[in-house]
Amino acid sequence: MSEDMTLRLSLRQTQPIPLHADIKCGAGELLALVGPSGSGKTTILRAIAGLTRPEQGSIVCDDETWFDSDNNIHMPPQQRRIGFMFQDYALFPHLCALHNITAALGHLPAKTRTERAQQLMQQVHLEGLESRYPAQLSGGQRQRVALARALARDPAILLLDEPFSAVDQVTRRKLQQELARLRHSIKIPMILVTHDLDEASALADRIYALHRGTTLQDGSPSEVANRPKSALVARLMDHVNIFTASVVSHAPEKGITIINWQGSTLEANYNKDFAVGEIVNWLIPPSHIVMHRRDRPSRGEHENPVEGEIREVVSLGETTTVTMRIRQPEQKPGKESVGESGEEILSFTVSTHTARRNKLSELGTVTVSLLSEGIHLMPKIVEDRKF
Amino acid sequence: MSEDMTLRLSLRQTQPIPLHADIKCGAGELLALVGPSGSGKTTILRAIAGLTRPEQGSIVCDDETWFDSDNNIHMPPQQRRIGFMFQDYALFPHLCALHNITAALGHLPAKTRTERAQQLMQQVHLEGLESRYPAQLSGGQRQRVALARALARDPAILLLDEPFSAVDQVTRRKLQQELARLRHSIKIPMILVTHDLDEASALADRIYALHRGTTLQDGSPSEVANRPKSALVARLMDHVNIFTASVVSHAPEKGITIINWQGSTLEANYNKDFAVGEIVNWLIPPSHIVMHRRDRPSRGEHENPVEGEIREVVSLGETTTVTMRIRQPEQKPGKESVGESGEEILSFTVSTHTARRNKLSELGTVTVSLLSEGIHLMPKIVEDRKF
Amino acid sequence: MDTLALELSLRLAFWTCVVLLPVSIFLGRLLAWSQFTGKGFVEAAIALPLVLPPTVLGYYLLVSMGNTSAIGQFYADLTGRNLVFSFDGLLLASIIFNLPFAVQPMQRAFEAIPNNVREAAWCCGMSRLRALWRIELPLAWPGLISALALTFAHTLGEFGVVLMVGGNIQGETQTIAIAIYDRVQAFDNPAAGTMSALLLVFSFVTIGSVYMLSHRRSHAHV
Amino acid sequence: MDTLALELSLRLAFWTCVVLLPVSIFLGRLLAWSQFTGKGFVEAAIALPLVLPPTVLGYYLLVSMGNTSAIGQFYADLTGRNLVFSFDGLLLASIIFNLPFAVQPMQRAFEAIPNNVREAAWCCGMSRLRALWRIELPLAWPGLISALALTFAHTLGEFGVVLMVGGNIQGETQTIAIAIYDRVQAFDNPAAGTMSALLLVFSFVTIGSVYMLSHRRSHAHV
Amino acid sequence: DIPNIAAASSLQFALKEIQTDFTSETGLSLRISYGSSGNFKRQIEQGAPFELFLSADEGYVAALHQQEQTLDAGKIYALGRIAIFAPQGSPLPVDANLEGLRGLLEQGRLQRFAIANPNHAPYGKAAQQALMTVGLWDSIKPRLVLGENASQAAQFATSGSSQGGILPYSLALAPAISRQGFSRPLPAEWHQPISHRMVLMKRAGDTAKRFYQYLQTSAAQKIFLQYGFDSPG
Ligand SMILES: Nc1ncnc2c1ncn2[C@@H]1O[C@H](COP(=O)(O)OP(=O)(O)OP(=O)(O)O)[C@@H](O)[C@H]1O
Ligand SMILES: Nc1ncnc2c1ncn2[C@@H]1O[C@H](COP(=O)(O)OP(=O)(O)OP(=O)(O)O)[C@@H](O)[C@H]1O
Ligand SMILES: [Mg+2]
Ligand SMILES: [Mg+2]
Repeated sequence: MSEDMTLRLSLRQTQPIPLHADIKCGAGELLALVGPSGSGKTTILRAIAGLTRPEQGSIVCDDETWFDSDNNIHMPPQQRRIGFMFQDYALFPHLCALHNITAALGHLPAKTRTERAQQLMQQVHLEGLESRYPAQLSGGQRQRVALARALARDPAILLLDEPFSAVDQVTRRKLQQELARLRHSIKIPMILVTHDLDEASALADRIYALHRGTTLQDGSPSEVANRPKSALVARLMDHVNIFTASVVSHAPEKGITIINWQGSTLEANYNKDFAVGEIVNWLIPPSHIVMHRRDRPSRGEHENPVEGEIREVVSLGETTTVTMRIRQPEQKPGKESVGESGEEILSFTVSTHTARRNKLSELGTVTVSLLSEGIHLMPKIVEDRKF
Repeated sequence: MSEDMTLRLSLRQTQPIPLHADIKCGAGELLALVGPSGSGKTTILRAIAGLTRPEQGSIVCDDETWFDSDNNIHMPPQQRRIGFMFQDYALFPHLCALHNITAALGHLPAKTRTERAQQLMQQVHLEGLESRYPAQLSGGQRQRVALARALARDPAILLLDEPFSAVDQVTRRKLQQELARLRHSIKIPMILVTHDLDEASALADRIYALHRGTTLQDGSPSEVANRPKSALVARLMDHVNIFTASVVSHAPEKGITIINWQGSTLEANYNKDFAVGEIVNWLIPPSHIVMHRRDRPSRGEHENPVEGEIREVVSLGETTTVTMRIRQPEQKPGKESVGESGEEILSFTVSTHTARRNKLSELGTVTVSLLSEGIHLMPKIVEDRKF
Repeated sequence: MDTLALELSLRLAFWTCVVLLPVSIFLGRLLAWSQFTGKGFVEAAIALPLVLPPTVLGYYLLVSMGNTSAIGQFYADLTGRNLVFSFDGLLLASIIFNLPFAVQPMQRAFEAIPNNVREAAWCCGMSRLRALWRIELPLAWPGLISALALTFAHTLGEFGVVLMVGGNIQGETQTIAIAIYDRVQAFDNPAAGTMSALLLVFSFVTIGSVYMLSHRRSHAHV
Repeated sequence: MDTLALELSLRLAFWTCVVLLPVSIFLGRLLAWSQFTGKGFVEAAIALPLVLPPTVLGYYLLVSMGNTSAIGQFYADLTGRNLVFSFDGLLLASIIFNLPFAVQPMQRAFEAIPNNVREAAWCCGMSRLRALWRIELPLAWPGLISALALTFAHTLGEFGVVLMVGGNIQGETQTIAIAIYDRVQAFDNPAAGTMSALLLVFSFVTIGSVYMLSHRRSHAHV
Repeated sequence: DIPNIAAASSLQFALKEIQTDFTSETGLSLRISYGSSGNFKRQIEQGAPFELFLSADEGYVAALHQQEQTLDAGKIYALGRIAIFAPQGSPLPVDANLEGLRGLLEQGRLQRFAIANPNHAPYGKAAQQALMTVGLWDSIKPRLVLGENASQAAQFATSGSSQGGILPYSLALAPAISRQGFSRPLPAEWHQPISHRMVLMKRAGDTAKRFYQYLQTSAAQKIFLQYGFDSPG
């Protein structure tokens, strides 16, 4: 966040697509833009590339002003030295795969272009398909040509709009590794749009959470994932265990804040931002829920034990997701019910073999500990229906 | 696999795209086609839809012959009553979202079309965008219009080519639930192409693994995932722990086959298909690798203990992937090295909090048990470089 | 202004467009989407009416449509009327020499429709006719407008063929182009100038309005 | 066969195409990609040369390009030659009346290029000129071929304007169309027939070959 | 130098022969463009490079003379005649009194009859005057097809789609047309004389002037006569 900052963007727009985005991306930094479908990720990349002209704001790259509405600067895309991979590929239909790539190699001497393009084809694992036209390629193959073309230009900034969405997991992993390697070899800002949160976490230094054109939060993947600023971000980050509670007391010396959730008292991560008595949202990632084994005691059982009935056990490969309904200690009739449905559902995962050995598939009761270091408090928001 | 079978397909082709596919899909069955990018998934769907005419074979749906090369039958797509969602959406650019959907509602009386289309828009969570043209929608929104359009036709068979690849995880989960619900309400064969193996496992009754146009294996998701017929399928199913060993002996009474791997003797799942002395491939899913805890003994330690050095610990959200290099008991110089690189790498996952509590981030040694019920033997194949 | 001649010209242009529309849609689609050897020569053949001087083309049409010709006889047997020196003959000639202007833009327009959009139409269960009507034609719209505008303008202005086949009969085959030509030949410059100016203004407004409307229509989805 | 006249026609057609190519690319792109009020009327204006009978258009061109006119004077001052009754004058006239045939197909062809493909070209760092040359023109290829074929054919066949502006001077302004017309007027039917047939065959082969080559070129990526 | 000469298209058959004779006699070449006299007048006004103008209508020459484009007022070199023509197989009897035409008209069997456009073509004007003289103009008017010029009228007449027409006698005599039907010249008194006047332009060179003289020789006049023109005065 200082001198070596290479891309600095601030956009405001109301029409046709609302934007309220502030983004910084340093050289060698890989930033992931995540947000629901239609939240403006592509629009932001297009603004950086110079393909749309936002109403207001500025885009500065490497001390060069690309866009500045106040001074009426709008550099055309040709001069911006961007490598842009389009979400819908936008390959040149009349050029074969190889020439689609050489088309972006204008900065190299003509002789070396073919060689470099071939090298890029290899990098995206498309050797042998050099002379195919886009219409003769499969979806994933086209996507990789588009990726190679974006990398080709020797860009000052790399913009990738869902670069791996159409390839199989094996290829995807290889391409992600290529990208990770690239990051260390060329020190430019990289912005990646992705719907795959694991991918974002694995690849990105920083995540920007976007909603309706507004950058809600940015930070390291684990920060955004585990300490979202609001339930909205939490939802974006795929959190399922989001609840409402009231603050009971703070115990800064122990690093905890006590909250009351449906009559149970829970120890949460200390957070002084919320006053005693305030209604807050809180979340717990499934990774911070420890199941009590039935056969023997387990560590951490003293932390926030919660009992409930198993509702569903779903095994997906190596992990098993368990959904439980919380048994509430007592239902005080006079007290306002803070839960939405009055019935709180908690989800957590265990490894499939643990599930198997604990015979979790049988319905029944289960006790879990909610590790207090995973309980994160957020301001209570009004439910946003249009998600 | 009997009378109620609704789609039955057998295709052979050499040019331009090789095909050697046999697929059956019953009414109400949801089948997932998985395979690497460029393996012919789209081509097979196009053949079913009647958009390409394969060299040889037949496609029979509901006792109606759609294609039969021997009898020169090739029903045009209009008559096939398919709901086809194109991988690249293929929306009608001159029609708004709503009319894109009503375009496929020709079978309904004109009056009810708008209502039904609106209902479908809601089903794919696009309320409010009815009057937008495709060019005014984001990538994921377009994809959902395409999905709604495919569902609109009241089809006899549903063909979905990567229907959720461009939407965020939250929306994707909702759409997957819609699809699962649909499956129970309309009893037609459904074929889903997906790169997301979790999605395939979660949604599909059966998985067809495809490679270079050839259906390599089909079966229930767990069967294909855990008992692949070959290393090729194993690789497709994202297995990383694939090794080579020789069969030492069979012990049918104990349900095990003993194999020799790099000098270690391992107990594997019993498999009489391989003769003693035969060189085989074997795999173990990360879920069947149990890490020995450092602080106290753990169950299953007697099973195939293997020691190694930790190479890498990568935390991705709730799960942490550990890569270890196997310490080989002795390197016999005269003996042919069956491993590719001479160095065997084993990957397994633990929950992130386990990793944290075991301080796995420090490099060092670790001992794991390879649960014998997870060790699956397959015929040895010659390495296929072009993956 | 010779309103009789103008009316005739408009009638001719209108019917030429009406007849050429389906013909050029049919031929344009065929040429756009089927591949056969020698296709280029079929396209060239359609352009050939342009190559001959209009009067010469008209002369050959006159001879081949004349009362003694097979076509002329056939027509006379069918309708009891003569083909040459009649509106019907004019129309036939007009259709022939406007063919290239109608077919070429249509063909290009159909070629520009992405394959997968057509396929999607079939997969939506649309019959070929419905797909044509709801998908292909709206997408080929700009080409269709081009075809009609060129045909319309060219029919108004053409006089070589029309004079030859029609014989310049007032009220029957004297189009506005012939009328203006006559005025010019008779050194009646004021009349010629007025008629030309009016024709130009009229065409400008008509064609311009058609283009404007068609833009409005296609704007939405660009 | 009047080789002198044929050669002249070919020269005229060639140069018309050469001059109209950049003009129609420029105008076609402009009209395809810029939106301004009244655009439809600009398009209509381009079609106007078609509306007037060629001889009348020729007459007005003759007057406005004649030696006493501003244009004629300017040209004479510049080159010391007359514009009318010269090849240069023919060429200018030919360019004007072929404008609609060249611009319309080009405009449609440019309109058919997907927006994101053009954007991708810019994002590949191509200058506008390079994008035009490597991306836009190859994609607009069918329209370009249509434009050239129509212009070529129409120049060969047009004689009204050419006769008026050129004056039918053998070896200088007598094109093949005028020569055939002369033969027909002189009732020299055998000569007219031979010349027409040869011209048709020649055009058929030329235009057909151009189409065939252009198909081969665009086949690959369809 | 080879002079450019503009000549009315109705002259082309006669002039070809005269040109051949002239060239063989003098060894001088000419370049003759045939076309409509009116167009030539217009083009000359705009500076067309013609040195000699052989018009079928003396009015154009007079106009050019007034504009001082010409050397002098020019000379009448021939008088045009018109003829009735009927193609083979036509029910129209050909006679110099136009009785056959009248009969056919009265029987209502005349469908189409071709003349050149009387509004601007000199032979068309003459045909109109002739038809008026015999009182057929009003009744034949709805049956007329009008050629842009005399040649086109002849094309209509020979195409078989019209039953006949009134053509320049010079055309009717031309082998290509006479072969296809029958013709008879109409009395010259039925119409005003079709005076063909020629004139030298100011830029005229020696060859043009010699040809101008040559056209007035008896040898040339004889050829005009053969081709159906009358000699001036
Ligand atoms: N031309 C337009 N007019 C009006 N709204 C538009 C237009 N283009 C896009 N939008 C809207 O703007 C919003 C942002 O679109 P954008 O393409 O940036 O979304 P995105 O975040 O990339 O979504 P996805 O993940 O689905 O690709 C969407 O809601 C879309 O419907
Ligand atoms: N017209 C063609 N000519 C030759 N080969 C083609 C043609 N079209 C596709 N192919 C090839 O056929 C193979 C199968 O293509 P297909 O689109 O069916 O793959 P896919 O399994 O759908 O891949 P993806 O997951 O990337 O969409 C690909 O390797 C592709 O390159
Ligand atoms: Mg997007
Ligand atoms: Mg595919």
